[in-house]
Amino acid sequence: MTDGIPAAPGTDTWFREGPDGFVLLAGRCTACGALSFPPRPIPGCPNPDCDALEQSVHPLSTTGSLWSYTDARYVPPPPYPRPPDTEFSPYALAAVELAAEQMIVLGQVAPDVAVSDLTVGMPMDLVPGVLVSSAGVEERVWNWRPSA
Amino acid sequence: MTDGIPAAPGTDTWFREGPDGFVLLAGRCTACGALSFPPRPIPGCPNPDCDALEQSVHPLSTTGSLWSYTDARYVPPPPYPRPPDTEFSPYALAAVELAAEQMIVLGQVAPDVAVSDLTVGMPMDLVPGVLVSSAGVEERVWNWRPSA
Amino acid sequence: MSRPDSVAVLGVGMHPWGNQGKSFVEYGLVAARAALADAGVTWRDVQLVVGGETIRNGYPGFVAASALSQALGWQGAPVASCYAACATGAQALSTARAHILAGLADVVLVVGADTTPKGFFAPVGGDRPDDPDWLRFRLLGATNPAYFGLYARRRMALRGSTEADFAAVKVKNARAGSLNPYARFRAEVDAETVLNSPMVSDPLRLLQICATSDGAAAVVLASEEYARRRNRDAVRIRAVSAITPEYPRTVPDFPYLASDSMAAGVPGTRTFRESLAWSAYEACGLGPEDLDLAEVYDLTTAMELDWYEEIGLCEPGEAEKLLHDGVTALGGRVPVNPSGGLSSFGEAIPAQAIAQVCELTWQLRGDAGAHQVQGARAGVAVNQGLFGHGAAVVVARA
Amino acid sequence: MSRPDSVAVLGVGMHPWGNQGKSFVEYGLVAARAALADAGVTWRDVQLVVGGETIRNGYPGFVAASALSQALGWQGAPVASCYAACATGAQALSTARAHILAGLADVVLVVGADTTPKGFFAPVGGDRPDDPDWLRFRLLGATNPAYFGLYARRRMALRGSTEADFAAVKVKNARAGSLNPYARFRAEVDAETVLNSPMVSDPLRLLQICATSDGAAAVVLASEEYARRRNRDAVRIRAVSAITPEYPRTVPDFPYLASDSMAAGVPGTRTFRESLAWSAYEACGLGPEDLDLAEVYDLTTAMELDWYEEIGLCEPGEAEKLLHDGVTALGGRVPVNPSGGLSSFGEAIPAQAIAQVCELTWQLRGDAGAHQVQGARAGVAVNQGLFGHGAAVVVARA
Ligand SMILES: [Zn+2]
Ligand SMILES: [Zn+2]
Repeated sequence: MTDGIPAAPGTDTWFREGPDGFVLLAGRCTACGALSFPPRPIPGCPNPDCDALEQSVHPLSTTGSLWSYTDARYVPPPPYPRPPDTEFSPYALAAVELAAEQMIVLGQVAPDVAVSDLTVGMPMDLVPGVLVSSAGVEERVWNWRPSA
Repeated sequence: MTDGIPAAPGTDTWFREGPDGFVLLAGRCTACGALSFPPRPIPGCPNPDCDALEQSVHPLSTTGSLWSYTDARYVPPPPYPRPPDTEFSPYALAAVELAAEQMIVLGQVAPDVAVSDLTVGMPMDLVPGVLVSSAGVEERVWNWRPSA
Repeated sequence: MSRPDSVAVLGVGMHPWGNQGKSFVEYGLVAARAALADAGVTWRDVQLVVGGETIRNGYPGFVAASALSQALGWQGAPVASCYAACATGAQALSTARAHILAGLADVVLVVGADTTPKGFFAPVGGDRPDDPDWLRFRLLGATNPAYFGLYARRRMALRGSTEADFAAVKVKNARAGSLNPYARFRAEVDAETVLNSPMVSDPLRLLQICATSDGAAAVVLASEEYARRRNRDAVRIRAVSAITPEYPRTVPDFPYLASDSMAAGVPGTRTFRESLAWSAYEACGLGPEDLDLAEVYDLTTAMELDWYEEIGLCEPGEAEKLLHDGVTALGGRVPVNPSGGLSSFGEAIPAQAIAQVCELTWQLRGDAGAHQVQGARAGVAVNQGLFGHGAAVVVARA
Repeated sequence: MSRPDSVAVLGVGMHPWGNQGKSFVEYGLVAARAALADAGVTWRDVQLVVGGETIRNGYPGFVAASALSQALGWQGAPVASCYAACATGAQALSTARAHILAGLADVVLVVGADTTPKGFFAPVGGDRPDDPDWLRFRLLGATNPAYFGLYARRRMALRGSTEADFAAVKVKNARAGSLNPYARFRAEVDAETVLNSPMVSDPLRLLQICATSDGAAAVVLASEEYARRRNRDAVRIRAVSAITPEYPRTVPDFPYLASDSMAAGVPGTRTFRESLAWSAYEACGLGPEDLDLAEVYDLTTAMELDWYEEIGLCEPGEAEKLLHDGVTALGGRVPVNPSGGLSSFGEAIPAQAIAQVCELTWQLRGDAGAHQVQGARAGVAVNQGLFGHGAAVVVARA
């Protein structure tokens, strides 16, 4: 990551931040084009009619429309990180439908956006987000945010 | 326990130390007499032909013959207790056949007895034993020891 | 009415739901003994024990069928322990049915029992970045209610449902549950109480979401011939469908973080949950118009409304009307969750789908007491769990 | 030779054993794809997926059949995940067979895959004083090798066996394993090396005890009719016995702390492990005299000798003679563990019993390469696990 925040555990291959901005990376079957997000950690294709084992990296659309949303009013159980010396603040979760990929991707909503700011169907943008681990260390994740 | 060592976790109903010495306590079905060691924590009988739910406390024979034995040369994994600041010492395990009950009961062998002191068929006595928890606290268990 | 793919429900039994501080084995034994007594058979008559596993009760939970068999007294019968998330109980019934239809066993005991800690379900311990169930908690804090909130909000946007509609489901199910001695929550609840309960995952409040619970249920299944000989062939399992989704999945099912892309594949005409019930209907030649009642997994009140449409009780978008017209209440044309549902029981994972079949059996025999559906002759039970599990079971009078 | 209770082995496949740092799903996929290719069917042809569970790999391990189905691409086929300790793979085969015999599926994929930490197996986390598996570790530190040590020492006392006898089993199995490309340990071992390896649980040294391992195996089973149509009906599963013990158990099986008392009940004439093989023989009308080879769970070298007697290859007390006469070695009259056995593979719990059937299938088809048993027509695979599990599978040419 350009700002030096390491990817959250398990997400090393899930996104990149480059000259063209922050993008989620799907796996794409080199034979049939089927997409996987998160990218498959094992060889193969999610399409049951495809025997291919190879995948290439496929950046996903960074905008979509809000398929649905909810929030977390109570602190989720571990392994959700509980940073030291902080109060839990409710946060929203979004399921965003990417038009080109015809695919719905979940993510936390940027922390300054409340659930009351959201409406199904509204345009949403992908933005980098930060999670703070239980050890107090910042970790890079992806967030959704209503388009400006 | 008369010497104040509390029973090891889970063994509260497994033995007693009284005027007649230290004994293991089986559960005994009040209808068919079937024995269970450890005593069943739930109502019922181990005999598939018996519907009874009640059990009484049945002291087991405190002597038997050595059905087989082995030892532990490497430290067992948790939850076996690992007392602080102590080296692991190998210890023997015995399977002792109780004549009256026609039943084989496992237990650690008293710590001063080595595996080389044991022979299948030899008479064995039940004696109180001590386990030291990972927190360094003594816990009462049962041991087997070759009869004097 | 004997059919080559039917098996008879010889007996059923339950332990009342709710945390009573016992082990899952003890809950299961009570249910098993009740089912054996109800079936009029002894433990020695059982030729196979199928146990729904519980994953939060140590090794005995992984080998539930063995733990129960030992507790009842080893008698040599084969055991089969199985797990399928919230569909575990239906999976157990499916395995039992297969053995009977194969002629490998005439009498099978099926048991599911669980103890459940309070609060959100959490993943098993350890760092598991290749486990979707770990990732959803670690990265998103996406609990089960969060996924349910997404589905509920989606329904509101698509169908115009309101919080009050959802609350009316709770009111209905609490009323039914108040009449069921096996239910954990037996107090009636009014809509205001539901709408004033704390918000958990918008738009779902505490009383719109099913609790977790201890509980146990057992069923004795038998071959048609054995049941006829014993004069216990009144109620039959006519179909069990425990299929998986078809690629591409169009909805982000839990615990996954995305749906499948439809760019490279055309989804089927039915959603996964629709296909559960419809494949069962097709297998037995019955349809939603033949149903007198249904037990559906109301993990939330909103989800109960989804099921009305998915199992074919009404067209998409008409669930709220069906509810408000009283069609799905006790006394209505096709009561849904006359047991009180998960809403009144809380969820005891491996037991719940078996409990649904217990309820259908009591109803079809006319033994449901205060919550009896008059003259019921056929019903369906449906459930869905994480990792692509789900099932439908059609139960009917002979 | 078609029989009403036979199913055909359409194809088999394995992933080589040994820790290669992959997930259990990846190991399982490799085995599954190999078995499908060997069977000449596609993933879409599969009508049921049975997965042996692994309890040390998070939620995907509990729903192994689902995890594998998703990885191969959801295609709608029902899944069944099952667990039976060391007998898990045989349980999975048994469930698959029941569905085929019931007419519920023509083609079933059975997969077992595992990753295993080094060292002793340990119980799952938490304080669990009602879990016998927790108690045996907490109170006695009684690991699996400790129980095996008890059984080995008992055999020495009863039969006069020596450490050198046990070592000869290891020498034999290492020789066979050295010829098997799927085995983890492929070096020959001499008796001196075995007898100089570190003592773990007297009288068992490190090289007398099977290691734990990563591994995967898969089998495609099919109905007789389907297999005949495809010309793939050469090898049949003739019987699967997965019974439980009969009360009273006369031996302190692990993980229990005592045997049952015989004061209130008369034990059967056969021990539990004897009854596993003999009930399978009786079901299919074959006997030990019909066997050309056997795969037995050699959790220890001493236990392999026990099995010789228990599956009827010789009278009680004659196992050592059978061994030293070369009868059970490659080239002998009835080779035991021609695959190399657990001794050469290490144990990958849900995979191992399936791997035994892969080996039998290759042998019966004449495809076993350097470790081929010439002209083999029938074999048995046996296993035993904790909590009263165990199984025998009889495989034969048509
Ligand atoms: Zn592809
Ligand atoms: Zn009794």
